[in-house]
Amino acid sequence: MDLTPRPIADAESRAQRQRRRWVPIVIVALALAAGGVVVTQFLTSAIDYYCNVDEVGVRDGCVGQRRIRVQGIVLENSLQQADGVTEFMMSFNNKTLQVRYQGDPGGVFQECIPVVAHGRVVDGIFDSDRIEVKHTNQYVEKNKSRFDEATKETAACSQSPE
Amino acid sequence: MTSRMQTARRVSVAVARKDLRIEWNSKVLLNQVAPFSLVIMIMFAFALDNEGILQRVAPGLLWLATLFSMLVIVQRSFAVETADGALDALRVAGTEPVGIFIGKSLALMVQLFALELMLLAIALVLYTVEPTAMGYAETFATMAVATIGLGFVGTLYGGLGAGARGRETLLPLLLLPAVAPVLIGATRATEAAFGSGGAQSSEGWPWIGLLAVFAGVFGAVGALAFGPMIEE
Amino acid sequence: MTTTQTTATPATQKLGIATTLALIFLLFSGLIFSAEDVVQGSTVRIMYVHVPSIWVAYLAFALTAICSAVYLSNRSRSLIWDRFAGAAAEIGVLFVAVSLVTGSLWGRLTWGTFWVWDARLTSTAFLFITYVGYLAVRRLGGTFRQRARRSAVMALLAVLEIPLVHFSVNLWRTLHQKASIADPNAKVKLDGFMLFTLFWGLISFTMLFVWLLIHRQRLMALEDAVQDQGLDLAIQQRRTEAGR
Amino acid sequence: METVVELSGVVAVLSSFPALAGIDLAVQRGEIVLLHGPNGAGKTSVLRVCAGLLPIERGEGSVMGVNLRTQRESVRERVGLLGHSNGLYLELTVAQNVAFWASAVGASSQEVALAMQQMKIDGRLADIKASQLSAGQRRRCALASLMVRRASLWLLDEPHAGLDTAGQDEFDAILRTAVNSGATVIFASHETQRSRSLATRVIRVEGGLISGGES
Repeated sequence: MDLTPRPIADAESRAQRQRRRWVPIVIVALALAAGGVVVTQFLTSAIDYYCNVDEVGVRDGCVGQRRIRVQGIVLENSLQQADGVTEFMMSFNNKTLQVRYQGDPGGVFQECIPVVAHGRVVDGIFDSDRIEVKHTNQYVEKNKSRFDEATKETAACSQSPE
Repeated sequence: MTSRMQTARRVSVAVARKDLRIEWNSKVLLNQVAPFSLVIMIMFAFALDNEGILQRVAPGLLWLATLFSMLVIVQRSFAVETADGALDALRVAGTEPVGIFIGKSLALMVQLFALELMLLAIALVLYTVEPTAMGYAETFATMAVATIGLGFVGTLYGGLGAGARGRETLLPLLLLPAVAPVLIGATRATEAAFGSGGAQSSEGWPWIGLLAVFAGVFGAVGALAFGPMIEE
Repeated sequence: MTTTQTTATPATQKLGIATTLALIFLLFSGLIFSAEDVVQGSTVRIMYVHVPSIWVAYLAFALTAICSAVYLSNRSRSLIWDRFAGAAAEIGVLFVAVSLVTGSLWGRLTWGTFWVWDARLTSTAFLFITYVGYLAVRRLGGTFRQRARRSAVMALLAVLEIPLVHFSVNLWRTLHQKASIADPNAKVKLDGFMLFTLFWGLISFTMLFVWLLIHRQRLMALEDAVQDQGLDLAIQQRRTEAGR
Repeated sequence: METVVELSGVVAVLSSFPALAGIDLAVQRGEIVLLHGPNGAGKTSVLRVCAGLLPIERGEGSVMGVNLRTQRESVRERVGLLGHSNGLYLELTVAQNVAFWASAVGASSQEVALAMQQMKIDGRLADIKASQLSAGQRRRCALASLMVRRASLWLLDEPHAGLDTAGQDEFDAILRTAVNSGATVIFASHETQRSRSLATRVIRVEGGLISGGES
């Protein structure tokens, strides 16, 4: 058998080696850019945690009989609690939705605050089994607001939702 | 340049054929991994059998079972390389590491896809899932794209841990965080395909796009990094 | 020699004292001087630990990536970059954990639940497990250079998650609120002394991070040096086997 | 004369143990160099450094003009290494093993047939799984896989281990053919009687250093 050392493929030039290193890096960069587009443009409705009240029955992923999460502000003077059932009106963008919830919502649940309710729309009423309070990114000192307690009562509900 | 690429292609074909031939000769996938994943699927059914929960979470269980089985396949894929010093011999054969990476990835993808088909059949029977024709198309698309990504990641991380002490315990810790995006994306896409929990089939395609991106990123990163990763 | 018994130098001792004082002041400022929030009450005080913690984690992981890139691009492949990368990642994982724990306590009190799977919390959990995996890669064994090369590649990939985590609240609707001060086109949404306390927290936690980082890096350098000194000794011993 | 291997002051470390403690070695083209010495002397590490597998911690080294410090990966396509382990896939048959290593290095099927014939693993043995072979048969299979590489530098660790006398004779003849065709051989061995007659130079390795040589 012929055992002459097998000739070696020509060594690459430096430029070729450099170029070969760049190809995968460019692919990674392109793929990441594509990923950014997919995630921000096409997946928003899938990744969004909730539908707003005005989108129920309208937006993709907020329609039908399926379980959804709805965000809105608890309307002033709409809160009624009796026999472990909490009922209130939730509003967003001039649309309102009636919510019925079994049990006592936790956290800092109160009127004039944005909340996220989990559940289904049954006969026009949102039947919820879980409520989370959505805190805004506003922080207001209590001591300071004590001076204008009167204005707070009326102003709090008008605080701009996100 | 072309000769390098030809070498890489030749090596990748040789390695992929070799790995599949080893599987064909030893039937580990058929005799050990497939029964293992079948048992996982049945155990899920035992644990979650009430009021349609199983139907709703079927896509997630399908992909969890795939990932667990994949750990076994990857482990095995590199155990045959290190058992008799073959990985050293491969490195010293001057074979382009890219070729080894692609070859082993391809073999892993073929095995994974076969396994996923079996798991899908089990899910249809045990979890009473009934996709539409469109749903089937979406399911197969999800499987194809997710499998490519899993093949690349599995090979990259399998190679990383190939020589290490205690790799049996380390591999899950390395690999599972890395494949978390596949679990999320593939599960969502399959939910859309199965219509689980009222999901619409149109909601699945963006997730398949995300899976494709994942496959692209790890294919390129693996091509770049696999060589240095298996070096001493 | 005293220098071999401690990783401190006069400079880091001063930094350590300054950090301690800053943290003590943060304690008073956060727990006593600052006011309660109208809605949250005292719960708001968790913010003074929660936000600085995740800030330190971002900083640490960014530093890990930068050091890894320098390590890979530098021809000399100096291991000091690898040690800084590793030290920063360890501290970063610790502070993500602090941020997750404080965050879920706050969530329980404010939202009414410890955890939800919205985009911010999911991506943060993902960030956490990725860097736990990074630390696992560093413990794979092998030579220093192997460790450095493997972990550097991973660090460069993992750092891409940080913008995803940070901007998740702007990209998607999340239960988690948006940034109150780091939002460029919005006015600051914190009342005066709260804002001051938060800033103070950011500063003192950053000092803590730098102090920890320097010490951890020096400790790692000492460990490596022990091994290196051992190598010289071992080579001598090895040569005596040959009768020289 | 063309220098194929040149090591000067090379230190190589196996997880903090200095297997090579500053070794100097120069091998010319056409030589058959025997490395011998006690167990754990560093013979295997010399071979692995020359193959570009083990990185150099200190010192300088080159193989066929390729710097082992900066581009040890490019050395590999010119060398053939036969280690302690055979590098076989135990679930593949003999023929499949040799064919795989041949296709990995781009050898023809004709070469595969010739190599298997020369190592006497054709015929009945060809379709047996490697896991069912005896130690000597596995060695033959590994040697056949090595032959199809047609390397410039052959690095062999105990090549005769497990082979019967006939097999050892056959292999020695193959090595001589390779050297006559322009290859160079470095091999480590304990079986000094046979090895000395094969080698053109004998080097003693001890404590990670060259401790004596004769030509």
